[in-house]
Amino acid sequence: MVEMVTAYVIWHDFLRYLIFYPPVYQFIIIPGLIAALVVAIFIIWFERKAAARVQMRYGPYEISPRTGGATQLIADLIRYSFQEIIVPRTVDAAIYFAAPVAAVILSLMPLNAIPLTSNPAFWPIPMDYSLLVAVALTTLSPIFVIVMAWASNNKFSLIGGVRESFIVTAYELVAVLSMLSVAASMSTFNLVDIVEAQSGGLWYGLLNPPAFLAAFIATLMTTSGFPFEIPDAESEIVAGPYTEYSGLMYGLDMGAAYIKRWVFSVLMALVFLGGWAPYVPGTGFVLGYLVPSLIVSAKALVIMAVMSFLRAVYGRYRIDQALGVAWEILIPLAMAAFGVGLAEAYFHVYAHLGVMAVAG
Amino acid sequence: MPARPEIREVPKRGILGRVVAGNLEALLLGVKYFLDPNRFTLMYPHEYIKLDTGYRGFIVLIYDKCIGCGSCARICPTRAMRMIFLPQKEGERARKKYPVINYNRCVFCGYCVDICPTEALYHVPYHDIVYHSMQELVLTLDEFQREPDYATAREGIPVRYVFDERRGLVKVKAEEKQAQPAPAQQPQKQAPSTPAPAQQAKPAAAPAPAPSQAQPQAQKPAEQQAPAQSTAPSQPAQQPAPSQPQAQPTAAQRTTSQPTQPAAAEQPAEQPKPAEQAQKPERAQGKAQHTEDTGTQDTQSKSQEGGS
Amino acid sequence: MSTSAQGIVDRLKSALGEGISVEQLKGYLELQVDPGRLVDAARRLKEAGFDHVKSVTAVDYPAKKQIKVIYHVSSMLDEELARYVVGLATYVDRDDPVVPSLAGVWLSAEFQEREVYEYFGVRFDGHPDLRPLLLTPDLAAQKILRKDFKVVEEDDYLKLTFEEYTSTKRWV
Amino acid sequence: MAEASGAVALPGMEVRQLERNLYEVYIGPAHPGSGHMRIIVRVEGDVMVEVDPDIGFVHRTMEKLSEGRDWMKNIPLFERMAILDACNVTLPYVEAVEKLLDVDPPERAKYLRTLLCEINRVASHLYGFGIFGVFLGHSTLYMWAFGDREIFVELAEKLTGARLTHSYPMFGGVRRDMPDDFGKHVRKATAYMRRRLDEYAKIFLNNPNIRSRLEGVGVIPKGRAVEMGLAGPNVRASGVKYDVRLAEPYEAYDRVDFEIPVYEEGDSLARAWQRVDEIRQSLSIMEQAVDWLEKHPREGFIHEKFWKTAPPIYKQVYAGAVPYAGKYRVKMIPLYASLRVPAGRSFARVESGRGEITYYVESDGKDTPYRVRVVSGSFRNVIAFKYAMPGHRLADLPAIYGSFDYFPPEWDR
Repeated sequence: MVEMVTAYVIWHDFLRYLIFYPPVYQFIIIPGLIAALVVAIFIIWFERKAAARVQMRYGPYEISPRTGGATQLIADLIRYSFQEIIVPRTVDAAIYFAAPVAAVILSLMPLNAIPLTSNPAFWPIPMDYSLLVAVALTTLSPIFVIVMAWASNNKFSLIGGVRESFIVTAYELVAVLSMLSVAASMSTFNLVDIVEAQSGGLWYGLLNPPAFLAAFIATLMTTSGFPFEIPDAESEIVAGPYTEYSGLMYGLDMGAAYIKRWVFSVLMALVFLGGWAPYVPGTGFVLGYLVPSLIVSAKALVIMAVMSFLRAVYGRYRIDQALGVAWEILIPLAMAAFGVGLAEAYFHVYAHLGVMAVAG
Repeated sequence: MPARPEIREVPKRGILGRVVAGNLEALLLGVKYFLDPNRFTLMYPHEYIKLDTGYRGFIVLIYDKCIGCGSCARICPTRAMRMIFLPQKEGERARKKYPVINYNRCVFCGYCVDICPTEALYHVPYHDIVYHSMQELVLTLDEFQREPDYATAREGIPVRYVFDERRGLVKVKAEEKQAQPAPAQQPQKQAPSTPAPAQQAKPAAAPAPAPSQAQPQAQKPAEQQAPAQSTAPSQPAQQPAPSQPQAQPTAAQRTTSQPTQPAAAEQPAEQPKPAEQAQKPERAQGKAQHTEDTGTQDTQSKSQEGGS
Repeated sequence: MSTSAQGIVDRLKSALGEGISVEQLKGYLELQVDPGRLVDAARRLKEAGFDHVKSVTAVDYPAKKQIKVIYHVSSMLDEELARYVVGLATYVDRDDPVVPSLAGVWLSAEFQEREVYEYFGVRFDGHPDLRPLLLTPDLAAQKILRKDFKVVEEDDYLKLTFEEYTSTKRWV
Repeated sequence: MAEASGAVALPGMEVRQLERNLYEVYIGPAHPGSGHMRIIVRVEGDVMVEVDPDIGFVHRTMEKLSEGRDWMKNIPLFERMAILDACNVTLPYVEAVEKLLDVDPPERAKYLRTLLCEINRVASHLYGFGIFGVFLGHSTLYMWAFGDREIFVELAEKLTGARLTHSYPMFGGVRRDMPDDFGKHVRKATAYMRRRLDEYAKIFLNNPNIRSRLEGVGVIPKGRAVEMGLAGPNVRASGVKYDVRLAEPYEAYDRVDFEIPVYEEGDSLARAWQRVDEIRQSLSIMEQAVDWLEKHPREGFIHEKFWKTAPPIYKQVYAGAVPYAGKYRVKMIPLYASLRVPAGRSFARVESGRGEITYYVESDGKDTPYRVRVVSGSFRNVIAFKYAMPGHRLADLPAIYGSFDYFPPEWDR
């Protein structure tokens, strides 16, 4: 019997296959663009307020005294979007416009490989090698920051671009090693299994702290968090790769940095803080998908808040010192973390919990 | 007893001590100040610092006491104060000259106030006055005698900073000096010239722009009796009692008794007003107009109407 | 224990050899040397312990058609000499002033000689890179610190009448 | 324009061939990390090969202006060289002229000048720390330093009636006496500041991040420092025991007990620590000066030569009888407006916040000076850019620059 093509059916299919189809939904709504935008706004506001409290001042206040200047960020957003975009004549225009957009898209890519529920209906891609895919995708966006630097044909941005390329060599290995140490201890690349292994209350972050610390510092280095704010150090090289950008383009660049930090935080929340640990996702959209993703987002928000608080405490490293910290301290730390992961696998720490069937 | 050189060296730290202890100390200090912030920011338009009399703010001329010696114009380092000759009147040997000030150039160094042999110039303890154009910063002789209108005092909360061991500076609400002129000693014809509500100590706060030079004269005696006895006089604008006991009443009559033909020699400010009043820029126009028509009535009614 | 000013004068005389007139002024001792023997006197002073230049000054005397260049030197390392400042002065003709540069002897004189060059036009030969330091080249060409570069000063009185001033408020 | 090596010369661009394969970076006047000066840095890779400070963007030719002004009017003029250190900057000028007038200010005026000079020194060091913090990206130190500086600016305002440009010293004395409760304020401020200095050390100097940026960076050995003729903390951090307050004590410095901190490492960290210790010494000098001032009577503190010619109203104003004029204010004698200084040449030097500032004053008996030559502490430190910076990395430039406690208006004059 031919089904009646009614408005309801179209609306239902439209919702199911376009809006709530996991890859699209994850990319656009919950951990994706909209959530990242809301989080970026909250984090910037929190960063300015926290730094203000430490620094004997009030932070954004005058725009809405009762809510402590919260609407300041919306005002900034509007300002960025309506500001005039000045394009210098000596700029290689085509790439100049493409690079920031590419940087934003690529920094969002890893979200496709991140599961937010154990309910298979809501997995964006088959989850067997999701950890590997997520970590691999996080390495793409720095390339476009360097392209931005080259396209804007300005001395300061060239220096900024070169520094970005140095920093990439420093943190890539550390990020990958610390993230993959969990695969060693749980002998699986499936993020869902990793989260379920930790649902017994034994978070991997507590069990393998060196890995958590190495991943945390690596995230700071990727998104030029405060001790490592080297590519766009304003007191040395004005704004680094972003010097020639203005208006919405500059907003896009800043957005790319915050989105990258948000994606890393979500990944770390899943791997180290047990994802949706205490809550067992049910079936259906709200219980099975919305609630666990909010829990993961909350944990990621905590990690980002700690990262942005460091602005009030730290200065800025020199590029060679940052590389020194990465190579001399972080890589051995990450190796140690990997060793701890192997030790856990050897002693069947997680397997002993009877949750995980030993592979092979 | 005098200075002794003292050799010191930078405090050393072991490798582990530096990395772990240093980071921890810095982070803990940051968290400590995050939880208990020590902030003494002045929320400027909502609060303003009520400075005491010694502050070198705007400068005001007391017309009667100025003897036109010109030493203030000669000492002014930035040529912000210069002398201007008043038009020669019959029955006068030499033309009289008085200082006028240009606040575009004034650096508030206070040399003119310090050098004036008859204390004819005094500082008003506020400096944050808003003008609409550079032109208004150049004051005529008439404007120079009036205290600038301190708009911040009308809606801001007066605040004072007090030193403190733990917090450095602490904001304290400056206590409101009730300068209610005691009517008893007040010369009977002079009702309290500033309106009763929100009695601001400074005459400048009188909402209506005080009419010309006579008003500050009349204004001052109102305050002068009340705080005479307090040692640190908080009101900046007072007439020193000893030097001119009888100045106020005669000044007041003079404006009332000769409203039409130019006043006597010592009132030249009165006489040039009709000339200047015509060309004054529009904003001041209303003011001059206002003072002109009320100038003839008794000062008391003038202040009442002025107090609207 | 502190040697008196006279002690310093004797040390100077012994260091600089024959008849150098040492004049005790308010705050510093002045030595007069003609330009030819400037570098030699400077080198001797340096050996005597005066190890840095505090200020290089030039004074223009249009009447005598001369420019006087003074090097105020003193010592940082020697406690005794640190209490006194010695002015090594030399007179140079006003129209084409050339002074041997002491940047070779005291490195600290280099920047200040550039400054004297741009203000007075005194050429220091032997100076590493004699360029104007503070002023733009075209302003430096006018040698502004010489007495013949006049700066117009205002006087105490306004040139307007009372009516003109109160109406136009021009600050002339 | 030579189109050498394929350089594309767009209209308005200047292409010139560099002799060596160096990368020229203009850290120009409008750069967040340069203040009002341009530093032309030739960089090979990340290492600076040549540094040429191009200064003069805030130059006001004060020496020419001073020749057109009366003696008294030059005090507010010279104050504009470093308004955050106003007393230290104008004091040598006043002393040089007093030497020509051969007038010695009374004891109380000397102590008052010492007190204000030390308040200014602490305020100027805190300003230097603030800028140092911004250069290293440490915004907390910037806010803390400028916040705590507010206390000393408030002290100066209570003492002199103006926050920064107090033009307090005058030929023969000072312009105001101390208010009644000033001693209490000073003791509270110094107690607060001592506690804060330890916190500065915790979050900045001992912070491993900052320490690695400063230790061993911009090392100036003792001999090199003296040869370049540097001034102030930059010299004392390289092991040179030189301070004008030690070599030629002026005002009340020979009656006040304090130490001159000297470090020997000569790197940026030693310069920072040297300033912290100098602030501690200044705090103790302030307390000693205030103790002395409170114990001794408020007798006249303008030289008798100027005071005895004063009419009665001057005494009234000083006693506070003129209500609207604030107490203890000293009126100037009209003679000051047309003071004539006897002909002569004099030289005076004072230890300002950034080093030794020297004045050479020459008078030919008229009422305007014939020649005034000023060399400020910062001006003598500029040469260190050219000789101490090459060899470091480009990222070290702000670290060394901040440790010199730069202040362009002071070295441009």
